[in-house]
Amino acid sequence: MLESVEKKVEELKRMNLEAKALGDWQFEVLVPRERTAEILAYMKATGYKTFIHLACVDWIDDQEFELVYNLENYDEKAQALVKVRIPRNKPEMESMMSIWGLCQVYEREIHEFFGINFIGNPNLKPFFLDEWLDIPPLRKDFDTLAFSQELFEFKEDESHGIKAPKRIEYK
Amino acid sequence: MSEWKDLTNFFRGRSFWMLHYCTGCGAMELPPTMTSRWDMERFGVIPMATPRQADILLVTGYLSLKSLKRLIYTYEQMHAPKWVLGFGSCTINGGVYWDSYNVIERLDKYLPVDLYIAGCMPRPEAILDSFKKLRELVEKGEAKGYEKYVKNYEWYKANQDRVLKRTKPVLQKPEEVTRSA
Amino acid sequence: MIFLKLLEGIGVGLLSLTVGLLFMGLARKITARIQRRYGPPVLQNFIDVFKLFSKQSISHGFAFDLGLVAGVSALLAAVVFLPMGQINLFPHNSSLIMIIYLMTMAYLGMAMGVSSSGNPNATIGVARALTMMMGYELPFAAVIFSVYIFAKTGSLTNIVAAQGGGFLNWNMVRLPFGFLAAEIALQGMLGEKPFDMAIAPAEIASGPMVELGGKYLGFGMLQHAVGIYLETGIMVDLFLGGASNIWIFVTKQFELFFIALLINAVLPRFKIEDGVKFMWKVPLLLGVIQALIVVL
Amino acid sequence: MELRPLNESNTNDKYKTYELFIGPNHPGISGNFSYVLDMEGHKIANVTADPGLLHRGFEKLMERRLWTQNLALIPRICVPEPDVNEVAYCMGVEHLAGIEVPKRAQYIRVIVLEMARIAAYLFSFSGVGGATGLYTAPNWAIGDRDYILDLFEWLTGGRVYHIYQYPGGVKMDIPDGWLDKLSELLDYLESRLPEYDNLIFKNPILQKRTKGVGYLSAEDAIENGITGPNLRASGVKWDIRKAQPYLVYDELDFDIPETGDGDAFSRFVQRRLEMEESIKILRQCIKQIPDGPYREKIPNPFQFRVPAGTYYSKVESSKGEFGYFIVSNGDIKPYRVYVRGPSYSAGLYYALEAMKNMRIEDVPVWIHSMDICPPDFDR
Repeated sequence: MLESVEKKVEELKRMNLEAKALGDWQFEVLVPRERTAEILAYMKATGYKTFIHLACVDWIDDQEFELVYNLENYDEKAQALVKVRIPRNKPEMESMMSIWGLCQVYEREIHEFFGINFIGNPNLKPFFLDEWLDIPPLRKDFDTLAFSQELFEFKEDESHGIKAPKRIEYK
Repeated sequence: MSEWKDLTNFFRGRSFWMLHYCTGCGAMELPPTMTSRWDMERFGVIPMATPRQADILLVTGYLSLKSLKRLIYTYEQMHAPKWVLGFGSCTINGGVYWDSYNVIERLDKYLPVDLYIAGCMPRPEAILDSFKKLRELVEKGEAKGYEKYVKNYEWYKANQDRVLKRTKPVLQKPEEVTRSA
Repeated sequence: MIFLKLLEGIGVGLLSLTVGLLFMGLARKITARIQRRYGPPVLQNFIDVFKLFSKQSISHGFAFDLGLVAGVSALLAAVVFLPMGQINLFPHNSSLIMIIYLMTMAYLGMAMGVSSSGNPNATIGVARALTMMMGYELPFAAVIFSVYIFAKTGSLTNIVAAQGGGFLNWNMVRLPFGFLAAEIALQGMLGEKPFDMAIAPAEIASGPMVELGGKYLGFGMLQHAVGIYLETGIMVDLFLGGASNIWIFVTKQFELFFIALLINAVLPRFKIEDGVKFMWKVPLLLGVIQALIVVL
Repeated sequence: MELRPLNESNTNDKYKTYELFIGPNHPGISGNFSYVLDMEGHKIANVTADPGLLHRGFEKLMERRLWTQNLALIPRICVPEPDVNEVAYCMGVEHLAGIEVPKRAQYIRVIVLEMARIAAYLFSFSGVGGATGLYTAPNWAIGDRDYILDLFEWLTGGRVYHIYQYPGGVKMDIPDGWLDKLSELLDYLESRLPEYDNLIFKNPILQKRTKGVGYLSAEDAIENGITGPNLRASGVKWDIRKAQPYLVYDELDFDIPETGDGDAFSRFVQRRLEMEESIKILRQCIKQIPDGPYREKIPNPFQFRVPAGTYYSKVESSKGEFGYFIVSNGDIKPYRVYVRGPSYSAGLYYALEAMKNMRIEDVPVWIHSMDICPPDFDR
């Protein structure tokens, strides 16, 4: 494990945050929602300048969404995964556009795929999908197979000799 | 009159101008086909920049719903006679994306396909072979997809509208999800 | 008598179309060989034109039709006045100024036609083509000026006649700077790289041709074919001493076209302002030097 | 998108600009993707990116497939260089499952990655040619790239999609005589490099067109999440192969070339110089590759479970950092996989800023100099 990662994890622990190293050069830190902007600004000020991605995980059993801000530090060769959990029934989050302008597109994407509303983001118009009316597609309760069968109707067609592929569900 | 038709078909079959529209990942095999290794210009096939100039619409691979809309515009802008080649298994039955929410399955429900090229992805030889096969079909006067499209326009239009102009959710909502724009 | 002349005129027009399309086919073949490819059949362009005329076409209005037809017909009219070897229909009327005037008419007709299609790409392409025309017409005018002064005549027939009697009497040898300037201007006239900004596919999706399809694209190709024939033909008459028969004439044309092709294959295209700047710097300077030498 | 009526008069302020579409059906764009340009005269006033034309919902599909089944799906995320997907995904899975990869397999992976990198760089040369109108460049470069694909076909059975990596190693060992053929190919490629220099990089008109276009400073590059050769061309010496060595890159000797001007030309030259380094790496791999097993056997792939946990694995691809954020909950299928495509930030966010006040001629040059590859952000 890199020394810089070890040091940073200790430092974050002193700030009353849950932090742990994940590998040689990366660590994760769980941040409460209110402190996200503060912690991200702090991380940016301490060298984690590059915003790599913003991902979302739908923990449907916990009824929570997890937002993962991935930051990279070129000087200390370290990577940070800053995680924020928000409730699933009230999917709202502050926009981090003021820290990284790049967040705008990532937030727009997550709004489209998970239905999370980012307060303060001026442009959350549809991005990748056209005229989407169903529940956001990357949520766990969205059934893509049922959607595909319903909309595109892959029916067996004797006249063309087309058979629907055999489906095996692994349990 | 039939001699004249044969003559035009002979020339049409030897001068396919292909629309340079990379709809999917199959477009990756087009540069080798166009350039020095396989050189499809030998057979009179050259890429064209706009649909007005093109004779062939090569649908290279899967089509997302958004692309399908643009593809239909493009197809309708082309001047007859025009032909559609379905490239790769994704245009035939959805391929590896058979359960994807954004990829159409059979292309010939939305556009009249004259020829399918199987494989994921088809090799350049297969593409060249398909041009040869299409030439045979055109010379025999059998590749009439564009006439089929005009004749069965209602059917094609209904299929297109079904996937592109949705007014209500496809699946029953399990619970009410609020989502502000 | 007039009827015979008319037939001759049609014959010359067909000849120029055939030679132009053949040149285009050879151009594709030669470019392919430079690019390590096999290349299409030499007669591919005849097949393409025939196919284009057998397609259904969509018109964008009267100006669109008129402009494209005017483009081809003005160039065909200009070809009739061009002395080519023993074929010289109007030996007393082959004024260079008139031929250049008709050529400009053709390009303006094309510009009018494609602009009326309403596609912004076509409009940008036309704007670029006309800007480029301004670029190469100026050095070419300087060259023509020196040829005029040198030969003391404006008739192509007389200019050709003045160069008779061997290689050393050609204007290419006598006016070397002017020839160089005209060569560079020819590159721009033919629309070969690095001066093909008008049709740049990667930027404006083939520019003026963007809305042309079917018969209209066929007219565009024919115009290009006649254009190649006419422009190289003028150069042969001005600098390579004309020819005694049509075969030698076409061979000389092809030599000029071949050089243009080789340059075309290894250069990318200029930006429009760089292209015009280049035209107004190098060839114009050469043209002016030549004119000064001739005048003094 | 609403089209504006063409017959509206120009006096209205709203119609001072006109719309121009770069893509999806346009020879200047790389792949199926679209920029809508609001043009004011010949200058670009505003840019809108319109992605999603290649969206297939990979992240959803991966949740429905087994850990090993996904290997057939993910190469399709980045078409010019599919191997980075497989390696990054396998590295993530191996880290979570605690699988030790044999040395030989690691060398084979490096060979595959570097070959794919050379192929992708040759492809980007063709992009330079296509954008500026130098059509001899695509014809030469893609012809040469095909020799690499031939070797791939011999090694893996696939020309474009190889599906060669497997958690724990690679699927097949290197066939006899393959390494000799590879070193012959490297000699050939090296002999071609001066010709490319003469045709493309020393070409005065190409330099005139690309120098000073799309200047990107080091601060902007870091701020906007731009990685890979584009970042290095701006003068930041950051290469994951050097900084956080994965596989056996720490045993290999190579340099990171520096251009550092930050314009389109230096981005092209950066790729050209890195190609030389890749050839150097491959030569060392051919010499150093040890004998031994090529794969750590994993038990029944249909019951292959990855312990719960999260990991972000990344690979330096020809376009930048290609990352896989993998979340497992101990099931036979991934719980969530997020794919970080290297073109995302440049193509969807930075483009809108960079293209403002640019001329239409520079747009394809800019797109190809940033090597924007739409499938990796559409997913």
